[in-house]
Amino acid sequence: MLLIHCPHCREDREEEEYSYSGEAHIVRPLEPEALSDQEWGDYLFFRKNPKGIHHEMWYHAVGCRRYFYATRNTLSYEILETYKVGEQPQVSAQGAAQ
Amino acid sequence: MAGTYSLAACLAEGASAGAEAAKLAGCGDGRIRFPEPQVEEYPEQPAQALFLVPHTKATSRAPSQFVDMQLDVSASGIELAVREGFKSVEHIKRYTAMGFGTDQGKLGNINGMAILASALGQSIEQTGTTIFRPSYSPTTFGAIAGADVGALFDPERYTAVQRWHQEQGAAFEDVGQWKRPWYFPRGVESMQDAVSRECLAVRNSVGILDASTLGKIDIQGPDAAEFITRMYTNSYLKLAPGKCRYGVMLKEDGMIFDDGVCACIGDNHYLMFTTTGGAAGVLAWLELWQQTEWPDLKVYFTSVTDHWTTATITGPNARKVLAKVCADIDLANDAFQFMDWRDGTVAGVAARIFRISFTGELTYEINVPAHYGRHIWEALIAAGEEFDITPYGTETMHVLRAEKGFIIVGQDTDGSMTPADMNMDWVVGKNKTFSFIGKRSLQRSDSVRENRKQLVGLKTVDGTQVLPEGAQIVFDPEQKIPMSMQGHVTSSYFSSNLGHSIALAVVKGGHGLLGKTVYCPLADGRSIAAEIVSSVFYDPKGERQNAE
Amino acid sequence: MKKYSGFSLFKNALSYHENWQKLWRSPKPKDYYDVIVVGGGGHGLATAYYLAKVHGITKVAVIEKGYLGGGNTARNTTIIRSNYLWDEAAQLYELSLKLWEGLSQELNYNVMFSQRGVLNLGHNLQDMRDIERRVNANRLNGIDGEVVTPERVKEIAPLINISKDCRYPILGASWQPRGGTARHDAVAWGYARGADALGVDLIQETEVIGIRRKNGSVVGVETTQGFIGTRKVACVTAGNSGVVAAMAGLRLPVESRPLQALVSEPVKPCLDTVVMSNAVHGYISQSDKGDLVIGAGVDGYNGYGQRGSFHVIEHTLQAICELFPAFSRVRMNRQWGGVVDTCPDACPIISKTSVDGLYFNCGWGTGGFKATPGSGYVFADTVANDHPHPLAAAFNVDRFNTGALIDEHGAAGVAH
Amino acid sequence: MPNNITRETPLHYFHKLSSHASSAQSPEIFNGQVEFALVVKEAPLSSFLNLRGNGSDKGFCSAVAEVLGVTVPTEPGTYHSNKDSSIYWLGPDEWLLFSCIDASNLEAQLRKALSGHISIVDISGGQTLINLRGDPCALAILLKKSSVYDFAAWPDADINAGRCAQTTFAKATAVVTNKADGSYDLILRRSFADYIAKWLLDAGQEFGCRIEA
Repeated sequence: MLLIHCPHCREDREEEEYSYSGEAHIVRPLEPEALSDQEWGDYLFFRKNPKGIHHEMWYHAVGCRRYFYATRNTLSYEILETYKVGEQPQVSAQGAAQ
Repeated sequence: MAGTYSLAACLAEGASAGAEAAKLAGCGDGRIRFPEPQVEEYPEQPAQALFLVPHTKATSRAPSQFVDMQLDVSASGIELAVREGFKSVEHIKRYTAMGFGTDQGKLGNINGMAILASALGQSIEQTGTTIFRPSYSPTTFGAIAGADVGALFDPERYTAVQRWHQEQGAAFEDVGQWKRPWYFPRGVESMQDAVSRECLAVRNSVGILDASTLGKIDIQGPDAAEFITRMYTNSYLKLAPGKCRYGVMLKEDGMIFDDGVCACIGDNHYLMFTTTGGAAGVLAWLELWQQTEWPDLKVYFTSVTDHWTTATITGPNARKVLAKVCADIDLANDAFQFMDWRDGTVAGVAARIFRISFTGELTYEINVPAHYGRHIWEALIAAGEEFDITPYGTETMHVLRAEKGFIIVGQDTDGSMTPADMNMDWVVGKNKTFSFIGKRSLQRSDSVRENRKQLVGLKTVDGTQVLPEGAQIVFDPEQKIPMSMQGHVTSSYFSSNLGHSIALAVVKGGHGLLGKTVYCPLADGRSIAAEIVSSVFYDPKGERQNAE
Repeated sequence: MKKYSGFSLFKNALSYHENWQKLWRSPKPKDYYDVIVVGGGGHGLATAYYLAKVHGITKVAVIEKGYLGGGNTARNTTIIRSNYLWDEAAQLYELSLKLWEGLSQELNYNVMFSQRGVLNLGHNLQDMRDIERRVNANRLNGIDGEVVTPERVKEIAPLINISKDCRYPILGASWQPRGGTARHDAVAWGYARGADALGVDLIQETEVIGIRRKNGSVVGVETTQGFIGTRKVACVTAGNSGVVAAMAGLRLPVESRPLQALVSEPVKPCLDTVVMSNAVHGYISQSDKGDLVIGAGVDGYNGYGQRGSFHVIEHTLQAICELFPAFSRVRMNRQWGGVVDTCPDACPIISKTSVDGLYFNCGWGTGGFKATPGSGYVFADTVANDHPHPLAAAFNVDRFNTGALIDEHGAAGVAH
Repeated sequence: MPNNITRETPLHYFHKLSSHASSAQSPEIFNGQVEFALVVKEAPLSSFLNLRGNGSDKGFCSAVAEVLGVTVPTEPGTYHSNKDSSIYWLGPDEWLLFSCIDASNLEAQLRKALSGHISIVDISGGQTLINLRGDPCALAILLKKSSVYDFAAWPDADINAGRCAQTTFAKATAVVTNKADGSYDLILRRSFADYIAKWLLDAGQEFGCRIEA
């Protein structure tokens, strides 16, 4: 069971209040029609899925209904930070490795 | 081995523990007030671990030496596993079943692993342990399940009219967490009889449906129209206040995931209807795109599903019923047209009325705040009495919409259907400047492939036969197994209005196969023949919903 | 390899079981192999076995970072069935089921395959439409199956609750009599023993840490025991596929998540079939030891921890108590998780990749165990011929770019 | 408005029921003889509005305060109230207004007072507020059974302010708030009200729980 800090509610809340929404910082192509099937398919389905540091989206579905980002270690499940949409992570895979 | 072993040390430890306890109880100061007893000390070796009592014979030949008492794992079994080449402690566990009992190895595993280490000629540390798993002590399923069983297993969601439906003896259908009236049997009526009666009532006079479970999302903000237009396949930029439009929503993979009507309430203000099951998902979907992709678009979403009770009155007499309880809206066909909505007063309650239709008949969907739900419902029943207004459930709704060829997302679609597959190209805005969600995927090679499964109607050659929903469709009923399946029946009913059965199906290249005879091979060996026809069985020009 | 038989058992008993052979060797890695299979689980071992047996390619190594069959092979709930909806999936799983039916003989190793049948319950009208659709498709594909009533469900599994007053009453089920269970460890060990006997090197406790490429082609793998040369690397690393793909600079359309399972204490035989319910999330059978083996849901988020969220277990046990009220007094003995990688369409990837000589077999999600023989069979063929086996062709990774998904999620949602 | 219009609160059909029966599945009407440590009382029909806007805009906050006589809580998880109205923080730009002022009247006043990118939605029909009171220990246990949220960590509420959290409640959701008198208010969605009532009667059975009219 995870305790996730909601950057909007500014509280640690139980995992059950949230829903996971996949990898963060994937930007929708501005001109989808300009992309090949290959490029569009990569955007739609292909993911980093790392074992280790992962930047991901969470939705505080039962709380403030805000999406936010988390940097989480997918092996240890440690949540290293949560941050708001529009902000950049302070922890990266390279940074955490050092 | 931890612990205190010598007699003198045990006595000293006991004495000081007693003195400490006395101090905590308020007696004494923790000092020992009597001399320690003198005992003879013998020199002792450190305790030695004895994991397996040696026997004069080899373990394999000695009497069985049990290690795991619950599962009769013996020392010779562990040695046999090693002999057969297993080395990992996990393999030994799985080969011998050591530690699988309810003690989870708490009694025997340490001995077993030590015997294994010795058989492998390595240390206990090198051998390692198996992974211990919860629960520490076996715990009953019931204790873990807790109170969330029986009626509390999952919430039953009710509309404000639920008690009325129950009092009328409705049969209910589970739709998501909602309980929805399925049909309203009278007396000893069978389901088919009840549904036939309800269907005929709607087409010939008027019926009433509790449509409160449909998802409803209030949308406000200067960029609301732009945002909605990005989410639906068609455009809402020019939708005027007082008007409604039907829309289809795709996932980014181009497949239909929800549909419904969206109404323009006022400047920068819209009300979006979703399917019953899709309500929460659509709201999260809208929030996802607004919050994470386009935070620059100024628009807010609020769920109002629970706020409104929606009573749908539909049928040629719908206007007459409404006129009896609503005086402040001009109900004339020109003044309040199909796909319009109006604010007014119904049976004394401020109401919002949508003239939209899922039956193909003249229809008014009357929305009031839900605490007036039962009031408005009973008022409409009373007003409709002279027209024998007939409450109907989801089954009749399904039959009536199928007669019109209207799809149900999740029944006629399965997450692999595009609007074009559903013969709904008309709902896709080809000239929209923004590449709406899912648009690019509609041009992928598989989306434009010929021979995709497409929505068609099926009319059985013998009109009394109703195809089973889920029946597979083949061209050649004599073909040997494996047969070439061309599609399947998604919806199928007996239409009392038409006097024959009707079905919707998806068939490979179906749009080009009108008139072709296909077959549904059934489990009992029969094959039912049916003709591919238009998916609109009734009132193909859509005149009835515009009725004067 | 000595053949196992009643006679050999008798003979060995006379010598106090002191003369049994090792199941497989523990060789040192050679410098070069024709094929290196990364991952020594059921699928990897089956791949190696069929490479040697069917294609005569015996200079093969299986490299396993832990012990053989120690990943998802050891952690699943051992359900076997082939009643899949789409032709492509149905044919693949049916090939697998046919191989299961002869597997103990083929391997001369008892994999304890038990055709006790599989029930998939339906709890609402759309469930029943989907069941009807799937069973009809199965039947016309030559796969056994029928739609059964609640009363028939009760005959098959007498402890089940078919009361109409439940929150989600059972409206019917699909029934595949040829489905069942097998002993997961025995499957891995049987394939391992078979592959070893044909000359395959099984290299345990050795981790692949890099895939060396030259001019876009594979030339070998870096391991914790050093470099090993090869022209063909076949990756069968369920759960870790994304990590292994990243070694070759690839991304896959998979997400790795823990899938949880649990077993009860052993009880007397009381359930001689497999009962699955997607709608209320519970999968249950009884093992030969008497434990109730229960599959739970997949966690809602990516993770490589072999544990999972406890509320998923709570939810599953609520469902089990609803379906089998008598089991509420049975005690949970152990709970664990395995990491599954899932594709967006809930179907696997059995595919060549953009790197020459690199093949992937992954994305089995929650359904990999039942596919073990078939998966190994078609993957071995794909690797041997550098061309997809006809039954593997549809499971190409390119489908995520063309859009030709095989959506086994079936009907996605409940509407109206 | 004609006086033959009937209005039903979401818990209408549960008023006067209690956990005194053998199970919550068959609650019975309570009488005066039995002690109940827990009491559930549904507030009379009131107005609920969902308000969206920029909380860091002073003009926005002062305009709302002007209309309701209650300042807008901008601290996460808090509410402010006076005797007629309450404002609950739901999110960084979202509040729930609870008031005895007529909803359409209140909406009109707010629309007049506010400008810019805002949203006001009448959700009165879809909500109900229930008060949970009783033995503090029983109350604490009931809440622990019902939610993953740790309400015990909250400081005591003042008469005009306290904490609120939108969180899980049994298998539904609720906005839970603490009150100066030690009781708790729960704001529920109408369609889940029957389920929550059954849940409360079941979860409160060990202490005795009744639903007041």
